Amino acid sequence: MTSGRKKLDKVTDLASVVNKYVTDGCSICLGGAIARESVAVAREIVRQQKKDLTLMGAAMTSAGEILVGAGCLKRIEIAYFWIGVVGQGFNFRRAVEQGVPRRPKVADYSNFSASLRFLAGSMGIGFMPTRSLRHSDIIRYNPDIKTMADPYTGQEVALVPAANPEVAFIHVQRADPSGNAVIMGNLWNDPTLARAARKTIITCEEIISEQEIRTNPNLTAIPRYCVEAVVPLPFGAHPEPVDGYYWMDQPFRRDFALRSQSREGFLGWLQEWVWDCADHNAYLEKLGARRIQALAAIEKRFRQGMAR
Amino acid sequence: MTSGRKKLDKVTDLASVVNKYVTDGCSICLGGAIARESVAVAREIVRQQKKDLTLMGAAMTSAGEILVGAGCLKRIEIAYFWIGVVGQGFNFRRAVEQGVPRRPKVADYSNFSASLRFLAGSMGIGFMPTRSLRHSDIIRYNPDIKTMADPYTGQEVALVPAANPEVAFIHVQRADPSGNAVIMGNLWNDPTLARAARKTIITCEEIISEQEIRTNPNLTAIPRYCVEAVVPLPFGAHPEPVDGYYWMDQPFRRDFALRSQSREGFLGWLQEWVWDCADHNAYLEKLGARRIQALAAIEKRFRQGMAR
Amino acid sequence: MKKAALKYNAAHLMAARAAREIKDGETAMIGVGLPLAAGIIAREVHAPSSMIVFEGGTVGAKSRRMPWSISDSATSDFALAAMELWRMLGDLQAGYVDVGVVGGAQVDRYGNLNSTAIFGQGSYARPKVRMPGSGGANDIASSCGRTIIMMRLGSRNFVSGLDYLTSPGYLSGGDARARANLSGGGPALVVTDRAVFRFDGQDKEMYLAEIDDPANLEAVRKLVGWPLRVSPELKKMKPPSAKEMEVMHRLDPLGIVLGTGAELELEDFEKYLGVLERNFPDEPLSR
Amino acid sequence: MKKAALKYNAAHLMAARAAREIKDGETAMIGVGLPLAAGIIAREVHAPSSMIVFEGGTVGAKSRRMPWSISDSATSDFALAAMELWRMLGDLQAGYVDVGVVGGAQVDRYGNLNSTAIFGQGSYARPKVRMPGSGGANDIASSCGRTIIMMRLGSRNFVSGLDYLTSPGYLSGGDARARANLSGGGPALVVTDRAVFRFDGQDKEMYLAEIDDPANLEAVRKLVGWPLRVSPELKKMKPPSAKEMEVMHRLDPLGIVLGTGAELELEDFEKYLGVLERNFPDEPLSR
Repeated sequence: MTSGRKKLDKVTDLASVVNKYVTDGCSICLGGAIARESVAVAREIVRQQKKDLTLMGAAMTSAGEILVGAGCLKRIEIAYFWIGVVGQGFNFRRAVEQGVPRRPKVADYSNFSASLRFLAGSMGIGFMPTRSLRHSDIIRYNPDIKTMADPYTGQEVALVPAANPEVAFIHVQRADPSGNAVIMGNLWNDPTLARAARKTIITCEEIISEQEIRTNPNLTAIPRYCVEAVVPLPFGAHPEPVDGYYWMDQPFRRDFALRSQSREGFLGWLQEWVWDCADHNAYLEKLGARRIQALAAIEKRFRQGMAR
Repeated sequence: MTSGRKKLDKVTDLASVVNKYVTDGCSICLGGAIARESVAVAREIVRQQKKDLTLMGAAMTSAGEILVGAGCLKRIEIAYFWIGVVGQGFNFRRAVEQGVPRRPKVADYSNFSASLRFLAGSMGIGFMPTRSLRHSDIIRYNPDIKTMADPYTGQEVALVPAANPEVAFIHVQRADPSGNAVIMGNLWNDPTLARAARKTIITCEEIISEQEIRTNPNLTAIPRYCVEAVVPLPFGAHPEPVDGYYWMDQPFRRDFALRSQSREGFLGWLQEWVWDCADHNAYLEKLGARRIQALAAIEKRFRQGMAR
Repeated sequence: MKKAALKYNAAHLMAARAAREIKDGETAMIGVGLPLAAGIIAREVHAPSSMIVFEGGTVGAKSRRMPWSISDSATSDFALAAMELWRMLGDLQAGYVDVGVVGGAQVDRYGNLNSTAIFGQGSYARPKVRMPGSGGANDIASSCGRTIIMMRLGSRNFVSGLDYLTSPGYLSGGDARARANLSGGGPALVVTDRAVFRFDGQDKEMYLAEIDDPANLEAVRKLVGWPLRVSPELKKMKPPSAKEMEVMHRLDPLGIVLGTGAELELEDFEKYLGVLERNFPDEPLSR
Repeated sequence: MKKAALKYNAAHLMAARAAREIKDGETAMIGVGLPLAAGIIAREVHAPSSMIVFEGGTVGAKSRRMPWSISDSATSDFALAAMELWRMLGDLQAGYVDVGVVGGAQVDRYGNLNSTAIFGQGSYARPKVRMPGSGGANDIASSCGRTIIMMRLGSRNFVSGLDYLTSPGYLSGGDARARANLSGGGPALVVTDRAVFRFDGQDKEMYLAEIDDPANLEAVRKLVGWPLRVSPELKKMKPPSAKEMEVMHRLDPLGIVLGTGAELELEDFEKYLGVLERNFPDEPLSR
C-alpha cells in the first residue's frame, strides 16, 4: 500500500492506470459481473497487450470473454465464466478445450467459496471455512482447497485460501475524487474486493463531490483509504448494464456471442471494437450517441420512483 | 427458524416479544451500543424478571449495566462492558468483584474477535480465524479461544467459536411490517447479529411502508427473511442516542452512573425507572414530552443537510 | 390440451411444473431463465408471499422487466434489499433459503449434477466441452433447504456416472448426504420437459413420478442411463394453466427465455428498443 | 508557560503532545476522550488530510459536536462512510489503519497494556478491580500500523508485571513481537501527563524521552516500576500551542473530556441543552 491511498485527489485516466498498475504476469480482479462489469477496462488491458495475467473472481461474462479470447490470461480462478442468455462463452471454451489462443490453467470454485477468498483477503487472514465444496469434484481438481475438522464441532469443513490480487478494477456509479465510492443495486463482492486487492482502482460513471458523499455515509460502499486511483469512465460497463444508469445492450452482446463462435469471427470483432478504437471515447463514438442515450433512457424509465 | 419469519405482518409489542422469546436460561444479544442500544428492551427483560441469561456481544453500556445490576445475567461473553464518560460500569464491577447481586461468568474477547463470532454464526459455520488475541491473556483465560496453524502459510492464528444466540433484539431507525430494516449511521454488527441469532426481533423508532423500503434497496441493513417480529418502540434507546433521531441524554446517564456507585443507589434507580414504570410508555411519560422532544430537536439540528 | 389458447412449449411446461413446488411464504434462490420463470409464476399464481432472492444479492425485486441474468438491473428494481454476494450465499449456508433451483448438463441417479465439463476422450484440464462451472450451484445444492432440479431430458444427460460432480445431490445414496455435514436437504424432484422424477425416501435413488404421456414410458426409460424405477402411482404431468401461461407471456415478451422466438428483433438495436417499450407493463410483476 | 492565555491542564498537554505524532494523510483509529482530542488537533493544526475512523465503523466524520463515545451520532455526522464494526476492524487487521491510540490501567516496560482487571489479592475471576475489558484495544495493538499509548503517569500503573495482558506491545521484548505474526508495528511512544517514553530499537524496552520539567526526573523514576533508562538526549515536553489550545476549547465546550469542569451543567437537563446550543459552532470541525 503506497502513498497513492493517502492523496485526496486521485483522479486520473484509464490508459494511465492500466499502464501503471497492470504488469505482465500480475493477478487482477474485476468488479461486478453483468452489473457494472469492467468491460472497458478489459478492452484497455487487451489494447495495451498485457500478458500472462491471473484473473481472480467469482463470475465473469463479457470482460472475461474478451480477456481470454485475446490471450491475456495465464490462469483463471473463478466459479462461473460464460456470456449467458444470448450465447455461450465460446472464447473460454476454445481456450480450455483447444488451447486457442492459449490454454489458461483453470481453478474452479463455487460462487460462495470464491467470494470467501476475497472476504479472507479483505481482513488480512489467510483462509476461510465453508460447508460448500467438500462433496464435489471442485475440491478434487483444485488442490488449493483443503479440509479440516471444525475444532468446536468436529465436523468437516472445506477451507479456501485468501485472495489478494495485485490490482482490482471496480466500476461504480459514483465516486468522489478521493475514492469514496457509491454502488447502487447489485453489489457483487465489490466492497470486499476493494479491500482484498493490493491496489484498488475505482472507475465510475460520475465524479461527485465529497460534500455529496457526506449526506449519506451508509451509501458509501468503499471508503477512500482502500483506493489508489479514480477514473471517470461513463458507460464503462457497456454492453453490460449499470443499475440506475443504463440497461443491457442485448443486440451488442448477441453480436459478440454469434461472432465469437469462430476464432476468425472473434478476431474480427476484436479488430472492430478494440484495435480500431484508440480508446474508450472512440468506442463510444463508434457506438453512437443515439444508442448510449437510448440505453440510459430506458433504464431511467424502468427505475422511475427509486432513489438515484 | 419457525414460520414467524415467513409472515408479512410481524408487528407486535415489546412485552409480548420479551415474554415469548426470552426464556430463563437462554442466550441473548442486543444490537447497537451507545448508538441504538436496546435499553428499553433491557428494562423490559428486568421487568419480566427473566433469569440466568447469557449475554453475547461486543460492547455494551446502559443496557448491560441494567441487566447485570438486576441480576439477570448468568454469563457474559463480551469485549467491553462499561458506562463511559460520565462514570464507570459500577454494576458490572460489583457483580464481578463482589458477586453482588450475583457473579456472572465472564468470557472476555476483543471487539473484533467478538464480532467475528457473529460473522461465523451468520454464515452457518462454526468458527472464524483472527490474528488478534494470541499474544494476550484474553486467550489464556478464555478456553473457548483456540489456535491453529494457517494451513496455507503455516502461521499461527486464533480461532473463535461461532455465536448463535437464541434471541437478538436490534433497535433500528425504520422497518417495514415484514421486518426489512433500515439502519442509519452507526451499524455496529447488527446486520450480522440479525442473521446469527435463532430469532431476531426488530424494534424501531418508526414503521414505514414496504413501498418506502423499495425506493432504495441499498439502505436495507436487515432483510425480512431473518426477522421474527417487529416492535414499534420510539425512544427505545434512551438515554443512548439514535443517529438522526435523538441525541444522548447525558444528565440521565450521569444520574444513573452516580446512583449506581452504591448498590442501594442503583436499587433506588431501578425502582424509579423500571419497577415504577408499568411499561415503556410510562417511562417516556415520566421523562416528559419536553425532554424527549428536546433530544430529538437537538439531533435534527446537528444533522441538518444529511439524508434522513 | 383442451383449448387451443393453451398452446405451450417444453419451456412453458417445465416452468409451470417447477413453480408448483414453491410454497407460499418461502424464500427461493433462483437463477435466470426457466427457474426464474418458475419463481415468478409461483408468486403471481399460488404463492403470493413467496420471495425470490438472487445470488447477486438482491431480495424481492418488483420489476417491470424480465431479468436476463442474476445481477442485471431488473434484479434490483424496487428490491427490498441489496447485499454482497458472499453475504447472500452466507445467508443460504445459514439456512435462510427454503428452496432453490439448480440444473446441469448431466445428472446421475442420486441427483448429483455436472455443470463444469464433459470430458469425452479428454480430461478436466482438456475436456471435450467446457461449461460455465458451478456459479452458485454447488452452494445451493449444498445448503438450500431443498432443491428443484430443472433440465431437459436428453439422450445423454441422465447418466450412470458423471464426468465431474459440480453440485451434490444424495451423493452415493442412502444416508450418504445425511452424514456429510451439508445443511441443505437435497433435491426434492427433477423437472424435465417430458417427465418429473422424485427420490426414494430410503436409498435416495431417482424414480419416475410423472410423465407427459404414459405412452412415452419406454421412450423415457431409454433416455435414462440406468435401470429406471417407476412409481406405482405414476401420474400425468399437468400442463400449464391459463393463468400460468398468461404470466409467462407477460414476463417474457421478447421470448428470450421461454424460446417463443423474438430472436430476430434482438439483431437490430432499434427493434430491441421498440420491443422493450411496447412491452413495458403498467403494473410491475412481483418477484 | 509564556503567556497567561496558555493555561493548560494535564489533559491538554497529553492531547497536544499525542496529536503531533499523527502525520498528514494518515488514517487514525481513535477512541473517545483524550485520544479523540489528539486526532482532532492533528487534523485541524498540522495534518489536514489525516482522517479519523472509529471502531464503531464510521469514517471521517465532520461534526459540529464532540463525540462522547466511539459510536454516538457525532461519529456519523456527515461521515464519509459507515460500515459494520467487524468490517472496520477487518480493515484494521488488513493494514489500512496507519496509527491508533490505546491506553490502559497498567503498562509494562515493553508497552504491553492491561485494561481488563487489577487482581489485587484476588484473581481474574474475582479481581480487586474489574475494568471494561479490551474493547478494540487488543485488535488495535495487534494490527495497527503503529500505536500511541496514552495514560496518566500514576504511582502504580507503570509496573514490572501486568496482572493481565489485554493488548500486546513488544511482548517480552527484542524480536518477540516480530516473530508473533502480528501485522501491526507496535507502540511508537507512550504519552503521559508528565513525560513521554519511547522504545529502544533493539531490546524494545521503554525509556524516558521527554519530561515536563527536567527537575522532575527523580520523581518520574520513582513512579516507574522498573529501573528506568533515560535518553541521553532527554527533551522537555513542548506545551500546547495557542492554536492547539484553541481547537481543544472549541471541541469540548462542556469540558467533559478535557476536564475543564462543566460537570455541574450536566446535572440539569435544561442547562445541558443550553450548553449544547450555546456551543453549536457555525463551522463544523473536521474529523
